[in-house]
Amino acid sequence: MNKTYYFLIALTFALGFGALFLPEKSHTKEITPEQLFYKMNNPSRFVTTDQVARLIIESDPALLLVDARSPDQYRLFSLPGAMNIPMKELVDSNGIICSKWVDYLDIEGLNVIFFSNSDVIADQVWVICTRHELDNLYVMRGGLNTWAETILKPQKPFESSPIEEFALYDFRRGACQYFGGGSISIKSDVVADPVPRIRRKKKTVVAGGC
Amino acid sequence: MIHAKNPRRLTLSLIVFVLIIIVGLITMNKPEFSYKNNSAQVLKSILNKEGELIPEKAIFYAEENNPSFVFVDIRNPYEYIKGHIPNAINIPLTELLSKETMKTFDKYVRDKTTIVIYANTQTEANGSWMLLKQLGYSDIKVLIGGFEYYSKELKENEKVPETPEYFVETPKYDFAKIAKEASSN
Amino acid sequence: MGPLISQGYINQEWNFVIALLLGVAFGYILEASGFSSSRKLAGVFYGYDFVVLRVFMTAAMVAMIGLVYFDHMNWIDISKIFILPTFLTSVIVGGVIMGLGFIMGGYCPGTSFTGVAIGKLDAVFFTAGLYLGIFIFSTAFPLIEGIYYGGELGPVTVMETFGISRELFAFLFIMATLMAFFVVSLVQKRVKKIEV
Amino acid sequence: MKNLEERSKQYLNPYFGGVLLGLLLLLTVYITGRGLGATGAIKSSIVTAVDRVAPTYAENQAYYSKFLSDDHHPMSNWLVFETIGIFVGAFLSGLIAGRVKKFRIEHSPKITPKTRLIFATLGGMLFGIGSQFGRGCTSGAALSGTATMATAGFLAMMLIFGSGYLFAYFFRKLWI
Repeated sequence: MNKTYYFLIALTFALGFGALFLPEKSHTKEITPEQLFYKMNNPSRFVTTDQVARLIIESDPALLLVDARSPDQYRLFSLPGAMNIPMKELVDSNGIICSKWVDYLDIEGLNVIFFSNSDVIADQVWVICTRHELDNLYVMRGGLNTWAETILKPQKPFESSPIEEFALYDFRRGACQYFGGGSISIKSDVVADPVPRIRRKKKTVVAGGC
Repeated sequence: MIHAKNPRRLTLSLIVFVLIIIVGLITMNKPEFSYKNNSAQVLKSILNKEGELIPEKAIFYAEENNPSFVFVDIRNPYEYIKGHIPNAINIPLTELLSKETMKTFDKYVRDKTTIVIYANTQTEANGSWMLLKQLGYSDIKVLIGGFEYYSKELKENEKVPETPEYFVETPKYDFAKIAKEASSN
Repeated sequence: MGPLISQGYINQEWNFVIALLLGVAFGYILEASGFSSSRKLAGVFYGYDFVVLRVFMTAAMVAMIGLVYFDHMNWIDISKIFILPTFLTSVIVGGVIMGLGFIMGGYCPGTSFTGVAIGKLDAVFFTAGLYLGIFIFSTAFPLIEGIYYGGELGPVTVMETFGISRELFAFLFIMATLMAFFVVSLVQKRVKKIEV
Repeated sequence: MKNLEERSKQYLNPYFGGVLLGLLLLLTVYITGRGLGATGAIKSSIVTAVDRVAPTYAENQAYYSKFLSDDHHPMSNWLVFETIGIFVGAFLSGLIAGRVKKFRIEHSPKITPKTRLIFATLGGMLFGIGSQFGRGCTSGAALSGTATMATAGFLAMMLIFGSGYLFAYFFRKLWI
């Protein structure tokens, strides 16, 4: 045998052996911390209660409301059509968002709005979901406390207020009528089972063939 | 017909392959930031509330200038100048991941100083706090209630009510009841 | 970075040009390695010529270890490459049939094309047989659908099946390959030479 | 000069061929995200032909309709172009090495050319059927599959060669 082959065998062996010492690499779907930071600083991730009310009234098909509070609180009151993803049960023990939630959240073209009593828990859920490559996520500013103050109990503006405030007040009055009527009966005991959604197709993976 | 016996080209091709890999390994750019904690760990520390600092304690620490706590104001410099927690340092949000900030934070970590992030509200500081937590800073807290509550507290200097206002996630109202009222009106 | 096309680094219009170029290189290497000769190919089963095993195993080894390193260097996103889905029943039936076809025909599809290209009549017939076989399969598909979809495991990798890391598998594969080369060279010395 | 000319007539050193093929496979995966293949093109052309002759049948039959869609012609497929490339590349190589000749049949001296052709066709037919079950042939499933560490590819490789050895005894007259 040609002597060169000994060298080649050694080289191949070294390649394989070297591979064993490569540091471990995680393959979970995540965006980088820089990307997360960038998305975090984008103020448009917050939506107001008025915007949410309008979307619900218009019954926007691309809207998914997610109640991040506990199931008990969800059962007592929630926004119409909202599904419940309790923050406690968001991720599995490996730190990956449970696939039962991903099936709802990771749908092309769907806008997901998180809310809680205020906006802290919703924001925490937002950060975790955004880290895991989910897109089009929003947080309702002020949460249900603000919802109650603005939509359910709109405050009449002062006489001297600009005309826009009155327009907003009129809208809120209308919204109040709308939500006052039906919201209690909606999905009062169904936990996390809103309209059936299609599972998103993975488009990044190429299709094969011989 | 026979195969070429001379392995010269074979050697050459294999060496080129190895060289590509070696060059690749050398020039590999290490990501500047990487997550040290996975989401399960982060969620756990959120749920057990170990990273939260209530304003009463914050006032206490800030006034006595406790060296084991440093307050980091992540609002913009203008707001910072208008008013801030005594002895707080200002790192505007946009600078959070800059080299200098990281150096500063690393110094605090070495000194075992607890970093307390705050902004006007807890939500405003929440993202930065969670990001740093995920980057592996364990001794980092967020001021609940934010500077809004803190400054108000200072001004009024009153006794704290039963359920303090800064626990924003406690429902302020009986939503179901209000909704019913709204429909009856 | 990679895969370039699915990540959008290369325009879809260039897709087919690239396919053609890669095909040319593929055909060239196959032919130049001697894969256009059916008797050379069949030699691997009788021990007089192990070119198939040598080329095949070396190629698999190089590509495999390359992917391991490329993945580590972030040159390729390994989660985005196509992993052949495993249908256990189907692949067992298919593998056995293919082995039988290999020993009878002396070619496999890719090599038969190279045989056709340099004018081997048996390769032409083999290719015609391929058409016939796929046509038969497609037409009889409703009858054999059960086998085709049998034992579905999804796109699993050997790491998941054996529960070992990618790097360890690559290392073991290299070891096995080097061993195989050694054994094969011993066998070839003992078997009567056949000139093809 | 004479040495070089002589060498061009030789086959490549098999390991050299292997390294080249491996690098090519790596490049293919790097660019396209999947491996090389061969039978896919034949499948595409059969689907096209059947669709041309009997469109309603093709649409209603489960296997054909899998590869038919309105916005995408089955022949405008990555693998079809790749297969055309295989022919061109092999022809080039054969031309350089002087291996391109008019039709000839390669067979063991123990059998007639006719027997060889019959078995070649039969073998091709079996390989065609098998490649559909295996979802790829030697290059598509076994080689690319093993390189990307797909269990199916690894299994296919073991099974193709394993069953080849298993049946080798019965067909020895064809080759030795």
